[in-house]
Amino acid sequence: MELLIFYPLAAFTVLLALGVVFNNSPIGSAVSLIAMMLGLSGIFIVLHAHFLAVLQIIIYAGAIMVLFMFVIMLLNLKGDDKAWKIRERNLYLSIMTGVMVLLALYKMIDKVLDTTFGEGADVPDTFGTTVAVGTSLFTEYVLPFEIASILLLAAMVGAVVLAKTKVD
Amino acid sequence: MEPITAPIIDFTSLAPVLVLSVFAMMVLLVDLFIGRNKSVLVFISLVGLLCAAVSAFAKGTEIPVSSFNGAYIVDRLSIFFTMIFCMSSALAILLAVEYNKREGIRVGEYYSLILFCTVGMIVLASATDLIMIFLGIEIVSICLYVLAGIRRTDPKSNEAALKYFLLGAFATGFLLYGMTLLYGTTGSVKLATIAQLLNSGEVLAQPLMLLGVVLLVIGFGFKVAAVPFHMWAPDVYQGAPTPVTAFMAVGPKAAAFAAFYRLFAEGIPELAPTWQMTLSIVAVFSMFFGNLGAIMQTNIKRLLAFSSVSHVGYILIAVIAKDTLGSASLMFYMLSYAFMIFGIFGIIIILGRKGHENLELEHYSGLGFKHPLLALCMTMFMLSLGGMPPLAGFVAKFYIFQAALNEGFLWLVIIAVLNSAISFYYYLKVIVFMYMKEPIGEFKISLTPITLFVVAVGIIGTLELGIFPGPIIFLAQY
Amino acid sequence: MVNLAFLVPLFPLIGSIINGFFGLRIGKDWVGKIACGGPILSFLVVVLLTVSLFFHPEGTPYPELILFNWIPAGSLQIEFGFQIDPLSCVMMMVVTGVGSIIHIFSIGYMYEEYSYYRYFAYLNLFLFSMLLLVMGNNFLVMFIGWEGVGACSYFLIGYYFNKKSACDAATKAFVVNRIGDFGFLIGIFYVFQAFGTIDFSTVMAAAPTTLIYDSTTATLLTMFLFLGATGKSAQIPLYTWLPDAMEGPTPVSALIHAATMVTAGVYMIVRCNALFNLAPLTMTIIALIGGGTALMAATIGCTQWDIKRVLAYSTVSQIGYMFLACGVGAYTAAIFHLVTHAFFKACLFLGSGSVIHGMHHEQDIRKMGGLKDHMPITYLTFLISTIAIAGIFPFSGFFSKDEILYHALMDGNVIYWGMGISGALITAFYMFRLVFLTFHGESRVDPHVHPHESPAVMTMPLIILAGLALGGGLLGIPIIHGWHVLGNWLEPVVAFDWTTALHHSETVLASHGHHESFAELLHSKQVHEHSWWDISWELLLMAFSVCVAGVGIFMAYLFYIKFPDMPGKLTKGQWGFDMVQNKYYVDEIYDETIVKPTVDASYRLWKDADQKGVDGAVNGVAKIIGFMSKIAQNFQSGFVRNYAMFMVIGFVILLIVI
Amino acid sequence: MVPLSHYLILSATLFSIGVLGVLIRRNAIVVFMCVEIMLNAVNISLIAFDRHLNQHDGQIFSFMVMAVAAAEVSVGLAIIIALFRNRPTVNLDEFNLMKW
Repeated sequence: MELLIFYPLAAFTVLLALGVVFNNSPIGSAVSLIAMMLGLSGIFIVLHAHFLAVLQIIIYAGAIMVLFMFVIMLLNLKGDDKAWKIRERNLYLSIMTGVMVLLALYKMIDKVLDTTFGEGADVPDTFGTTVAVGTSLFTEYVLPFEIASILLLAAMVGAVVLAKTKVD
Repeated sequence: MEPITAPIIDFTSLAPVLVLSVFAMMVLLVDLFIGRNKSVLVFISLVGLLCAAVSAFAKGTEIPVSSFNGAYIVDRLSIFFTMIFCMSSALAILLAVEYNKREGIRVGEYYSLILFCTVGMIVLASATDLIMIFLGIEIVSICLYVLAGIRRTDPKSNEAALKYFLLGAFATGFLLYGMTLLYGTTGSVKLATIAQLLNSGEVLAQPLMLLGVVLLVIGFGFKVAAVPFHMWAPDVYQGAPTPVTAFMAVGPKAAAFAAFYRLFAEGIPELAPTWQMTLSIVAVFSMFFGNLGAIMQTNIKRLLAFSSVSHVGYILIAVIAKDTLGSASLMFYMLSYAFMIFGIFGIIIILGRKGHENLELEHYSGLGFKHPLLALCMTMFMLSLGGMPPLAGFVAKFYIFQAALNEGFLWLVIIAVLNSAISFYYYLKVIVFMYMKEPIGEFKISLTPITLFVVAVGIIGTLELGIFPGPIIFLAQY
Repeated sequence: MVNLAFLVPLFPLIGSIINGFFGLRIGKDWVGKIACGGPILSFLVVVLLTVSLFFHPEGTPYPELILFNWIPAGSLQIEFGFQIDPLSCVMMMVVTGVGSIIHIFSIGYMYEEYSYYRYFAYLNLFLFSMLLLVMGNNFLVMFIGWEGVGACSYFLIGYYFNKKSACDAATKAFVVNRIGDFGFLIGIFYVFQAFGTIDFSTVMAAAPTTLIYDSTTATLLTMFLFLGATGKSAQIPLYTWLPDAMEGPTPVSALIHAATMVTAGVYMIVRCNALFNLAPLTMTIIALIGGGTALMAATIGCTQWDIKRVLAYSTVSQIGYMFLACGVGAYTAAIFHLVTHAFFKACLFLGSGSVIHGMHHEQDIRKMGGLKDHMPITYLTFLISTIAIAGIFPFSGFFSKDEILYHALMDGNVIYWGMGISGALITAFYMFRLVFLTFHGESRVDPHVHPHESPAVMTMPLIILAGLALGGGLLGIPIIHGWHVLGNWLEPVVAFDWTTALHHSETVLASHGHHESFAELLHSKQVHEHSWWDISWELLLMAFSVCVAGVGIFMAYLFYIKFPDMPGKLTKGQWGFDMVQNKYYVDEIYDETIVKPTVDASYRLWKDADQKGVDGAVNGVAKIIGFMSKIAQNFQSGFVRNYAMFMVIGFVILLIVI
Repeated sequence: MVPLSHYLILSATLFSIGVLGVLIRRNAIVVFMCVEIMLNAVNISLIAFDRHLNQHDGQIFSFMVMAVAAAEVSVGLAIIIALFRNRPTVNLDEFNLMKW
């Protein structure tokens, strides 16, 4: 049953990821990416990670991608990016790129298949719920949680410094 | 639903992080109420760094202390590195005072970003948990992206920030993937647990874990700028404002090395044959390509960038050596490297003027006759970088090589010594320019007291660590 | 008394600091006084130390002065300390004694030069480093000095910085030296790995029971150390920097390239004799390289026209002799020659400095001649030193060189001796060629130049050094037993316990299943010790080598006094009819069979092997590295995509490797 | 139930696609999006491992990854905006002031 949901979802995300890479217009890429995020959140649900699935939509698709869209609009980028197209001059480079990525992928999958994993544990109903993740977050992982706040603050300061209009 | 039991928070261990965060926010707030003169921010930042250093040092009597369920540790490594971070951040701030004034970078956030970055570095050096290491690296990186691009109107600075950012995010992907695989194959994010599990031999043969190790090498290799993940370094070093470059070459690199060491030597020592070999390859390439790259450079910042790549090669040997001596030599090397680099960048800043940074080697022609003392300092730093006894660089290298010999890596030592012989070729080039060429123009240098102070600190440190390294070595091995 | 040892390097260091920082303010006179004061005071302290060693109880370890614990790293505690033993005392005497004389000479020679104070600051710093090198009680302190002299010589050679050739020479000297230093440093690490310490006295005491005779470790370790020695001491294949280094001021050449730095390699080998004794293969290589260098540099010396270059090649050649001596295990002979060489070669260099000074910076001997009337003192001292280097009884060079030749034959074989004796012949020839061309014959001096004798501050050092060159042989009179002062003095340092060493090697090898017997070897070593001086052989060899030197001098006389145009014709290959008619028929055969090929060959050697081959190899390496650097540079394209690409390539490579 | 290896392969595939995108695209923003694909790919692995091991550590990790991604995006886009003000382009091949 899960497999039946998993395969279409996996195909969907892979296709959309390819769509991000091979789309001429930045907007198109961004939209593909949003859709891919949604697909991923579906996969998370298959994995019983409900809390993360929701976060995936809220943070990634909701916040991050909106920021992307916003900047693309702000900069008024046109779909003039033909960069990925193979050009005569860069033929060897393009071939090498392809070969390298495929090699890397092959090696990674090879390692996955070489590895024997035991039987997966049976998960309780509470797995992946907000309560379970939240409890863990506020007890065992309270320090990373707090440190992440410093990270966000620093990022905020940084973004303001770089993007504010007044040139000193 | 059960109520959550409040976690126990070890505030004394966290003190440096807390103190610095508070001071960083204070800098942000105060900046709102002052005008264009930012000296009060400098003062606050320095006080903050001092407090952080003191609070870390005060903890030194009862180490090692592990807290937060094994996510955070205060030990020899973390305290020593915290000292290096506080010192290098303070020096970076001091270097920036006059430089920023001269180049018109009136951004108060500069100081708070350096403090935030220091927080990240301390976290990185103290983290014993993959999540914490990841967060630490990200805090440091994000601050650096911004710092590299803080001269917003300078295209070079922009470009440096963009290159660093894109490649950094790319490398983060690899790092994260590596951590994930490590977590997945061992079932824990805590280094101590991972080490235990590996020790019991349950998960050793997992090919996926080796893939994870390689990915981690890439992620860390990028952060420390090791070949072939170093290519951002020359461009970013060149484009970033000089004090930031100095900072970048020392503090964050030291932090990355601290985490590098902790993750590999303390987390997965059982996998040593694999990662030692992988790192040996990276180290040899780093030394060699760093030196090769540096030989042809005419821009002093790029030259130093490549030279730092080759130094990364030497330092990686300390990680490879993995025992106590290895970590001690790592700390000692980073400390002496900090002194040298800040000294050199101090001189570089002194030689520049508004609008003319004078970064080409030919601008150094004849410095030996016009400003003999500055040239003498520069010569000392260069010789020290090359490993001339009895300067800090030599003792540091010697110490690392000794650690490697203890682990039986004679061949690595031979390659490293050969490379340090090659490296003299370009360090000498700087000296040749200073002493054996006619000046190309009049020297109009900005000899400012605070920058000079940094140079003095550098030279004193270089000499001290070279001639009387005993006490520091004792602290490092403590 | 040993506690005073720290003063020895301290005085020059203080001199250097004062001159370096305040030299401009205190005026030239004071600069000179301070600069000379340091070495002279050091010399006095060294004399005290040496005297105190006479009262050293036999059989106890020699005193060491530990200043502080330098690098306390793990199991290894490296102290910063000085070793006061007979060997280091001899070297300290030479360094401070000859050094002081050269400093005094410099006052006169450099008086007109720009930034006088800088020169003396470097010179004093050099002396400081050299003293560290000599006095260090472990390899690492020696290495500080080793690198220090390299750096100081760099600044001194490049002293005339506005001359491009001087800068190139300085850089070359430094870079070539670095290759040697690389070997030395690896050697140090090897010693550390084998012994667990790098303290001289401990390592040397432990050597017989740690290293196995003729084992790979012993051979490799000593080969690395020897590589270091070839760099510093300008031996094949790393000698090319020394002739170029003549771009520096002449007193610098005297100090660095005659008396002190270039002998560091010899000193190091003698200091580590216990290690080298256990590596017969390395010893053979050392002897061959030493002999080969002695011969080759001597032949090149025949073709040079620059007064200092002749002396430079002569230095390379003489140091070759010292290595030859080391290679056959005659360490005392090596040190003996080192000492006498310091005397006569310093005198020769300073003499050439005096000539150059008198000739207003003319260095080409073709533009000299007949100078003996203009500068009698310089001539006389130069002549004495030349006789000494040629090896004529009873000058100092005679004794030391003969001791080396004797040992080359007795402890080595005929080939070593043949190299040595032919080198001696050529040495006598080219040194007298130099004297004749410079001081004798008709004057070829530029009419605008008026040669004059140098002031007393320059001639006095010459006279002292000439006296030493004359009488230095007294240190080692071999015929009368017990009169080899230097031999007796150094005996405790070079003594080696063959019995223990070989027995230990046998035991260890046996425990590994290799049953090898060193009994025969041990017997030969023991027999050898008892027949140390075979007087009849010694006398025969002495007589022979004096004859050889005489022949060399006579040939030089024929060529450059009697028939001054002959060499020109010879080298041009114009075999004129009038020459056949010449009465000296024997000489012609001689010329045709030996001299002409030699001169031709040596010229070719210089042109091809030296300038293109060895020099080319050194430059070639630099070029290759430069070329590779260019390629490496091309990777740095500035495009983010390419950088990311290299990261992925690295990833894939690492994946394939594991 | 879906075997763990399926998730891992999906994750590796998405990761490679992200890498490919970084290597071939020239638009800085799109390159950045490809980096986001890489991070998301890793999240799949994290959660799949979690599910396999019945733990929550990986989900916390991936929570942190999201936080980091958000922070990176804000800074990264700010850099791009600052850059755009000086030179109105986001084509990476035009940012080539510093090389060799």
